[in-house]
Amino acid sequence: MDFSLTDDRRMLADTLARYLADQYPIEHRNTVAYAAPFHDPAKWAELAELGVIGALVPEAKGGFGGTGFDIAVVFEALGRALCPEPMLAALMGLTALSHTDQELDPIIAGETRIALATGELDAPYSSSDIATTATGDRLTGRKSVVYGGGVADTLLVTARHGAGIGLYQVAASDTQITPFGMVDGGGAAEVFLDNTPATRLLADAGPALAHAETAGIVALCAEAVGVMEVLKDQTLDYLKTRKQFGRAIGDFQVLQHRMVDLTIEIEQARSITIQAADSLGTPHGPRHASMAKNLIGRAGKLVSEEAIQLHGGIAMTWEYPVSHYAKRLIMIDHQLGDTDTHLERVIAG
Amino acid sequence: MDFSLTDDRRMLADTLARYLADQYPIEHRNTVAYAAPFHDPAKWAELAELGVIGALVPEAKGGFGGTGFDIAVVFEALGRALCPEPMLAALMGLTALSHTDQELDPIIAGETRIALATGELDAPYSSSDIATTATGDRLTGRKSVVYGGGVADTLLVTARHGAGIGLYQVAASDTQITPFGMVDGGGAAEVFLDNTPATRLLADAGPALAHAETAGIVALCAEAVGVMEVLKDQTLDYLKTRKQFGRAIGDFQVLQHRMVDLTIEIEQARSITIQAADSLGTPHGPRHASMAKNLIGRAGKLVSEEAIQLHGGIAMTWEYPVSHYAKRLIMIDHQLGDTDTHLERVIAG
Amino acid sequence: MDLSYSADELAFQSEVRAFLDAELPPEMSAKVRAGTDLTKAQMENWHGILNARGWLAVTWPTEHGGPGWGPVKRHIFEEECCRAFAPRTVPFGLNMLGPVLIAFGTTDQQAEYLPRILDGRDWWCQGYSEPGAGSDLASLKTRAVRDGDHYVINGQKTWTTLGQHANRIFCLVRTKAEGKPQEGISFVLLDLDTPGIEMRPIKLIEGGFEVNEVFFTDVRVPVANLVGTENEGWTIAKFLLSHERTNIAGVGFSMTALSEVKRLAQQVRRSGKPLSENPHFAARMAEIEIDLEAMKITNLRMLAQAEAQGAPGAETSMLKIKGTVIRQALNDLARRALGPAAAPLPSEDLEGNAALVPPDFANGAARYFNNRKLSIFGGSNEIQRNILAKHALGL
Amino acid sequence: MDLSYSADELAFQSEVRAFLDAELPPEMSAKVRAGTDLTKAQMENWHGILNARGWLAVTWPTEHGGPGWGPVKRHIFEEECCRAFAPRTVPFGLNMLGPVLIAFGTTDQQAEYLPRILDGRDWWCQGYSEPGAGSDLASLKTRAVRDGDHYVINGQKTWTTLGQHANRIFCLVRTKAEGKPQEGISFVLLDLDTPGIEMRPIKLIEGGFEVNEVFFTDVRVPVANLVGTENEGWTIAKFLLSHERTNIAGVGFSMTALSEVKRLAQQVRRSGKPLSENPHFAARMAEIEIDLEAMKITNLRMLAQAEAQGAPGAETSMLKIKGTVIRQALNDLARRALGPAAAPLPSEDLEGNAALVPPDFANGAARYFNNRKLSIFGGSNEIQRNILAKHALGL
Repeated sequence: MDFSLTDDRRMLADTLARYLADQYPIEHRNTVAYAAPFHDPAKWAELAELGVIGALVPEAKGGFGGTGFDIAVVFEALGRALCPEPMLAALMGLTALSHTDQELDPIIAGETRIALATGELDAPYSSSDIATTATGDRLTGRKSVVYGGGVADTLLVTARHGAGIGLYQVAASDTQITPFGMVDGGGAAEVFLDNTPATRLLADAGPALAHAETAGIVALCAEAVGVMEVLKDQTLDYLKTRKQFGRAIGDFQVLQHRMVDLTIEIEQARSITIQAADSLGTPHGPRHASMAKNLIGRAGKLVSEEAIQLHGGIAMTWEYPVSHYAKRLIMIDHQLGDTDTHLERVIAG
Repeated sequence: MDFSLTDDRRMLADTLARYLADQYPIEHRNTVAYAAPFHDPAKWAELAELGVIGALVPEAKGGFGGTGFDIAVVFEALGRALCPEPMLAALMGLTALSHTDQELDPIIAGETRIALATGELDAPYSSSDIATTATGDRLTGRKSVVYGGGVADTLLVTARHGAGIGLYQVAASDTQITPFGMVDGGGAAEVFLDNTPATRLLADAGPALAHAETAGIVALCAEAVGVMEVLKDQTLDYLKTRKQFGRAIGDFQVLQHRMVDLTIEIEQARSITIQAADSLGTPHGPRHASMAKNLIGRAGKLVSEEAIQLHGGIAMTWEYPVSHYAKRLIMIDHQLGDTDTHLERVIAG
Repeated sequence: MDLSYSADELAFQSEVRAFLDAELPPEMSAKVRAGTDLTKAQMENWHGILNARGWLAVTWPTEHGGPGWGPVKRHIFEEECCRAFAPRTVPFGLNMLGPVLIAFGTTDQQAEYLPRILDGRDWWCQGYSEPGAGSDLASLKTRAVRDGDHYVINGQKTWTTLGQHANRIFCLVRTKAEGKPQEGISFVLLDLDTPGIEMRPIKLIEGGFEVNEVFFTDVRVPVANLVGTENEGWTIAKFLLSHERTNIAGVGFSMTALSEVKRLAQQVRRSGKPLSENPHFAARMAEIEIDLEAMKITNLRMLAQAEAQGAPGAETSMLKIKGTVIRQALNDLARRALGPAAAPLPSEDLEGNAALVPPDFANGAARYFNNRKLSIFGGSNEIQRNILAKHALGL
Repeated sequence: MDLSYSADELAFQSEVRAFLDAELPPEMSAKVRAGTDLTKAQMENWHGILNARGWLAVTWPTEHGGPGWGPVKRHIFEEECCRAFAPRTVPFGLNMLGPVLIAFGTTDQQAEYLPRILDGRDWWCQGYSEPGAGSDLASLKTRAVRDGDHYVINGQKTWTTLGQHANRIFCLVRTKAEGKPQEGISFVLLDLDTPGIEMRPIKLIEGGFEVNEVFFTDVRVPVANLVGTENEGWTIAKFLLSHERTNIAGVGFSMTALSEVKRLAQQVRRSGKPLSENPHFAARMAEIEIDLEAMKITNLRMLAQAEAQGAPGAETSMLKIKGTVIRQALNDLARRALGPAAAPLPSEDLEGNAALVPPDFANGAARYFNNRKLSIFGGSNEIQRNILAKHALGL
């Protein structure tokens, strides 16, 4: 048993954290996260240059990482900085594409951007329950809340064909895309397919999608842990400095105990994320990912709501960073399956 | 809207409370509640004399009460005294019998005792899911955890016949009964029917059983409210008198807030019990009873566990009354449908 | 014990329903239902409609233009307004300053200000909290120094709700620095046009604007604008905080929020079935429904007590705590039900065929985040627990 | 990062399993599984079996007869013992007094007492808590007054677990009345046969007997029985409390409790289906399973940290809190699963064909009630939160 990071990963984590602290302070983040294109294209290129995208891809596919712990290290750092760049779209797209013989280098280099379009209005969390259909090389249907879909060059789309569900590649320029910003910052899009030309990459999208989804869940959980650590630090700092009734509010035992309970849940969240990262790519991967996403959903709600409540009114303001961290933490539960969805998967075994 | 008790009910409540305080102190209660016959037959006769059983029966059937509020008043007082007498068996038996033309006076007078035997090992909370069968006037099957079954003269038994589920009367002397005490005091029994002679009272037991069950739930909820009030008072008193670290432990803000949360849930429990009592006998009766039993289950667990925790070790001892109140409150969730059972009924509408 | 409304109360309920059917503009109720902000003109319009009927200042005695209702009728009125998705009335003049002037104001002050609240000439806002004095209101620092027949005010207020629409503000200010923090506070009325007052909007977590900061720099206000006695404003502050507690349980809001979330859960589909049939979602919803059902009775019990005994006691803190817990839980449920469709910021691009959810529910996430305020403002739930521990439990 | 056990650790795990397969008497594991009390002879027998293998005093260094394991091996051993339903060893000599004597005792004391703990000649019990000094241990009142080469002890101890089986007791006593409460406490060893000691059993909530009160009336104990320095017993008390924290998370207990509750839920039938298929019950069970899964990793992380840094820190309080919450939740789940069948007191009349549940589960309610102690003893969860707030969060 060894719970320390390898030197390579430690270096990646430090480099990324320094870069984000310097180049992506919260004021800049809030400027780009809530206005089209809902991220900063220049920063995206720099992140690629730093090797952040490559860290998500195994060596055999042109990257230099790709394990669960590589993904976790990157996304925890992104979470700490509340970075709205479409890295989840890149991770999931690259992971799905790694099951094909497509060239990944331009994506790793930040030159082209992809997004994985699987969810639909009535099937947001299920990849098998979709209505989009393929007729030959043409797709018709609607993909909903496609993360990073507003800025992608290429969309990876799931659609039903005669024998099952396939994975298709669609040029963004060939389809109707309605991009939008999200309440917690960053962008997504509605994708309307109407007899849209497409290239089939995989006849059976199942294994590629399952892999991409599991990797995505590990990423979101690690991001959530990063967000929670910041919320904890900020709240703790506030408890120590804010005075009411003549003393620091952190002197009040009720707030102390609630802060302790929140801290314990963050440790639990980190633990279950470590386990999910460890088993990515093994048969336990999906089950451990579902366990993690469920616990993160519960812990995230607790930490977000308590961080606001322990701060009081100040955390309700746009100007105070806690509000944005709290929003992001809650909205992670709306991505790739919520608390209940994953509880059901754990129950199902 | 009027939330005060009628004079008659106030008088009944006061009389009963005084009687129990004088004649059923906790030491006596603990002596009789945990040793066969798991109640005090002499006190049973006195309660009947006081009119307590009659208060559970409408005038038309020979009593002088029988509304939801009559039942609630009696059982809240029984709960406050932690009285182990088989009053629930009497209430449910009388309510079921009120759907027949059987004579109720001997039961009201305390001369004969009845118990309603519906639950089975694999169907403890469902009256329709039973396996006991009637062949002509003979019953075969097993009825499990029959409250008051160890001291009843007559058992009211549900059993399947050709066309449905009927209600049968069985003499205790004709059947094999294994009485036992319960962890929270009071007695119940396993009833083994093996071609046992019986008299059919109702071909369709449904309405009588539903009525008896709803009345029983109102009674248990009111009993739980009584138990909770005592736990609250005892805990509050302990917080004010017990000293640790040089001050009353009630000075600690954490314990104050937890005591407040517990108090709020007790008020909610009282409110939902009032509603269930109010709608007993109306079409809303069963739904409101299920709402009440669910909330009582949740509040009861909170109050029981917090009462113990706020006391610390002393509440873990047999000698200190809180332990017995805490046990009773938890075990109420094991009678007539638990928290989840009733949640499902509320969901089903 | 009788839980039903009396014949008189039922008749009143019908009267309120008929009034709302006839008078509530549908475009307003649609906005309320969707959780979007009404314009200032719409709010003024609704006040005008209520005032025409004599139902605007529900807490005022009849001699000042109130309807003369007791707690139960007020409760029925609020319940029906919620059910019909009527806008909330703006409370600062009606439920806060009005009762203060009636209790503490001079006859002149009453004659000058009360009619202007009713007919909408004045829109009041509240200058209570300060950046350093939130829950600990008594530590406020905004100073008013006597200069002839004026006070000169310097300082800052915050969380001033709808101040952007107001023309007047009532403030707690410090008129004496010595003694206990509660001593030396006074209650004054200001015209927002007075030189030296600056109002700055505060953008909230979800991006909306409903509260403001107010800065006072050498603001001169006539001593005649003092309400009550100098240095004894704390009495008024406490009076006002207890009056703020009308409808503190928010049962009506929760009832409509519950029926809305049920409607949403029937429309949202997961795995080919309505979300309402998912046992886990259904369990969450049913538990809240049960808690709310109990809360309705708890609220009625305390109303009956208030009707019998007059002023509400510390027990109303229970209504605040449990009431906000329930409302927030319902907002949480609606947010969850939306799934990824909760994510978009409101945008015209996502209307019509491009909409992800019916327009009534498009603000689900924003409403959830905005309503985190419920357990913070008006005395945080922690403060309420302190109050209950001390005054109801004797701890 | 590597979460798996090393080859060495895996080999050790196999060794432990083989040992338990061969040596653990089935009648003992059946009793542990059912939650019924072992006899004194059975507990002594199990100690003997472990001692023969050199695996009894797992926390002691090899020179005193310990196996020389680090935290990870100890964890593996505990996990396997729980999985096999092995009895817990009696901790008072092994995990409490032993480490104290090794750290603070004289060579003579070590030579006299340690072997007697190993070979079972001594059964120690603990004299720490007093009726007025539970969580606030430093306020203890039992007095020891020097009289020549003896102390004379008067006072009362309580919560003395398994004192009914013990022949010796270690006590914290007050040897100086002045100064801070923590000063003037001493740690002494007593033979329970000494005149003036009376042990009275305390009946617990569920009806069982495992703790006792101990009364001391003019009890004379030689000064040679003092451990460490007079008036500096608080140092030993703190040392002991931190040593008590071995396996504080109780992960092994929770894992077997979870597998047992799963087994129960498959056997219990409701509406014609196993309870395990009820979505609400399944949801409760799955949430706890997930929390436990995370706890396993949290525990391993802290073990790894302890292995690297030596002494465990305040963070172990997290393991106590969350570990007991999980264990109690599992007991709660088992109790719920039993339904009305949880009601009977254990009775011979209800065995065999008359049994309501398989014998392994007959103590479901009793175990739930008894284990409410988990969040109270060994420093209540409230005390643990105080410790964490101060030492881990700096509040």
